[in-house]
Amino acid sequence: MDRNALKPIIEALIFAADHPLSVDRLAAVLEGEARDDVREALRELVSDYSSGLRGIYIEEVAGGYQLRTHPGHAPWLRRLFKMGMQRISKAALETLAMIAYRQPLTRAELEGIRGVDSAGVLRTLLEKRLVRIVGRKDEPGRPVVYGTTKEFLETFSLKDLASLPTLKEIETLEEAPELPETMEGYATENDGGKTSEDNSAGGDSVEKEGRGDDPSGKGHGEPQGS
Amino acid sequence: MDRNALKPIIEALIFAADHPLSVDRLAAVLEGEARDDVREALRELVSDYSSGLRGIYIEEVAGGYQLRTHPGHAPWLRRLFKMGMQRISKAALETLAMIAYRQPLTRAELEGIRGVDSAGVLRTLLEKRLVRIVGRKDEPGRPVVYGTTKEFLETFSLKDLASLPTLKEIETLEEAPELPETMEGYATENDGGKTSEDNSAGGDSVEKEGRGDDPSGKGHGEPQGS
Amino acid sequence: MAYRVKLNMFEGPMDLLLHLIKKNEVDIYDIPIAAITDEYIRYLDMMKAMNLDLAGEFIVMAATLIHIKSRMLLPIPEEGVTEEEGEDPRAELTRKLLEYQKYKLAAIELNSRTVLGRDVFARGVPFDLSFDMTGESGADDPGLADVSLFDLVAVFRDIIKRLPHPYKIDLTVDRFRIADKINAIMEMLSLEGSLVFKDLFPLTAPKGEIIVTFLAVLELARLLMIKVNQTEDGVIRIRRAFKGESAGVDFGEGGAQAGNTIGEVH
Repeated sequence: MDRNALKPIIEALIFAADHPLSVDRLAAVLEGEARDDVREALRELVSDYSSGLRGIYIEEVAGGYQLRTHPGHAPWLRRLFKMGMQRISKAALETLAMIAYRQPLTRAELEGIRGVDSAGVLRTLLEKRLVRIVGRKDEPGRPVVYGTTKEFLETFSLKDLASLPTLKEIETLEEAPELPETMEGYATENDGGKTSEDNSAGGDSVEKEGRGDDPSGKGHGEPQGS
Repeated sequence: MDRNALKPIIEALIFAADHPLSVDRLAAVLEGEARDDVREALRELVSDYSSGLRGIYIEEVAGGYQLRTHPGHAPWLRRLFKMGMQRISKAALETLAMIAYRQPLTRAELEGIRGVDSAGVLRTLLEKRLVRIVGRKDEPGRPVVYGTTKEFLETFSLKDLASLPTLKEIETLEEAPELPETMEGYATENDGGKTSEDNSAGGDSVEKEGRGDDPSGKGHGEPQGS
Repeated sequence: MAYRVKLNMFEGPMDLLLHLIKKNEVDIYDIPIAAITDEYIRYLDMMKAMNLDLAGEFIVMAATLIHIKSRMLLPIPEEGVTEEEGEDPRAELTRKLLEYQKYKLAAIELNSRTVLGRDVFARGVPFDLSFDMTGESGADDPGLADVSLFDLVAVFRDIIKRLPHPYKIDLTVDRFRIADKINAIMEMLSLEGSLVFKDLFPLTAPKGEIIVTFLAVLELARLLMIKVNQTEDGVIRIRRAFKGESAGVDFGEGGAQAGNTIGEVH
């Protein structure tokens, strides 16, 4: 099959799959096709989607490729799904961050760092499948240890765990405001000038490179508050 | 908003919705846009998709518009869903969990707990070699007793049976799934091949759906359990 | 006392310490332990006085701080100091704070990523990402979006200080019930859309009422009935939480139901 015939099939497969499709998986489905051809057709497909004004693009994430809507269109999609602005709780984010960077780790280790009981937040993360039990620790009591899942990578648009910025890199971003300190000037109504939306901490994360050049998302105007 | 800006938004909406979107619905989401503009942008979008070699197209169906894979690609999609997906039903997961924790146990004991006939589910588990007959019980009728297999451990990335979280540990997390989270590779829906045509079935179970897109069974970038 | 607000829904002792360190602009490597300990304990007292149900971890941290403080007062022996004995008593705490802070930053970084189901969407109905919209009593996160509990406590302290009467919390007032306050706030919100947190506390109000109002806000945040946000100008506002078409708990139906949800009515 030539590459031009391969492309639409790959498009259909990526479209239909519920989760990111890996090159391995594609090659397995497209048995008989050279892996390089699959890879090249995929590359072309990704580039087709990135050119022009499109509502969707292909993201490389969680070890595979997935079609997604452009970030700039999120307000319209929220309207479609009748959802509010989704916020992930601080507790959940903190816990996720610890598990992502320190995995595998036990609940006791986690609570040692956070300083608070974390059963509830762990339960929710397990339910949402962002975290899973990956085994047991070889120590008295053989406590279970937690790790992140593929859904975690998918949810946070990470190619793999190695794509997480290192903690060191993060520390250099430390000037990033941590909301609490703005309180100081509260009485005097200081400028502040900070909204929850622009936690600039991650402004220049690796991630953004790929699609940062797509301004099409922005500037379509946002729907009025739902 | 001009029509060119409207088109990608409509594309994103139709893509993300799990049911055909009617012009009415689109116009409602795109509040403020003239209905005619919406209709015209949609028409252009449909025609964009129909030109050239594409893997997906927009079909007017059930009073709305929906992205679908081309009928000609159906064989590939069937392969995608058949391969590796190893979909397993919720009933099967439940049964597996019971056998894993209570083994060896008879079918009567199993049904006593589940409260439903489990012959079919047991047969499937036996076929998939996740469960096996480990002996007979010393009681009238000498019924056979079931236990889990090595494949079971492999499939769920368990070092050994002792690595299953204890029921107590699970209780402390209250509603943590009663199965090790390593049940990852499995979908809880036991439909067969799912194509774009019938995707609505799983519409609201996005997060529960087959994390099984990875037939290799190796999580990409995921840490191995300890 | 007729009500308690559970605090473990909110932040923990590490958050409070970091909050104090930032607020006072002190060097985390050289924490003025006496001052920070005092302030930490003042916050604790404040929260206790307001009947916030302090988790044990807060007390443990207080004990740790006091312990460090006392060790700092010991004279350093001149000779025969081993490495370990000579270590700054604050070292362990600093290490823990730094580590915790690292993950807090990592959490902010995670949150700034393109999140599936929030910023981008794949096919199909997105699963509910926001942990604070489950609306159940077991919800993990109160509706304090970008404001920490300690921010609120700090603002509240300022308000109390501004009161014409000497600072003294009088909790004997039973005339003000949280349930009533909750209803009143929700009513105002349905009329106004959003409210400035500070405006809920008129200087003329009796202290008992002010405290009850504060607790009502926390309770509403915990029940996810409201969201607390800080706007660009640093003003903390509260607004109704988005709850789809079907709001969970209906406080409009009078205090009885509200009383139950608050729980632990003694």
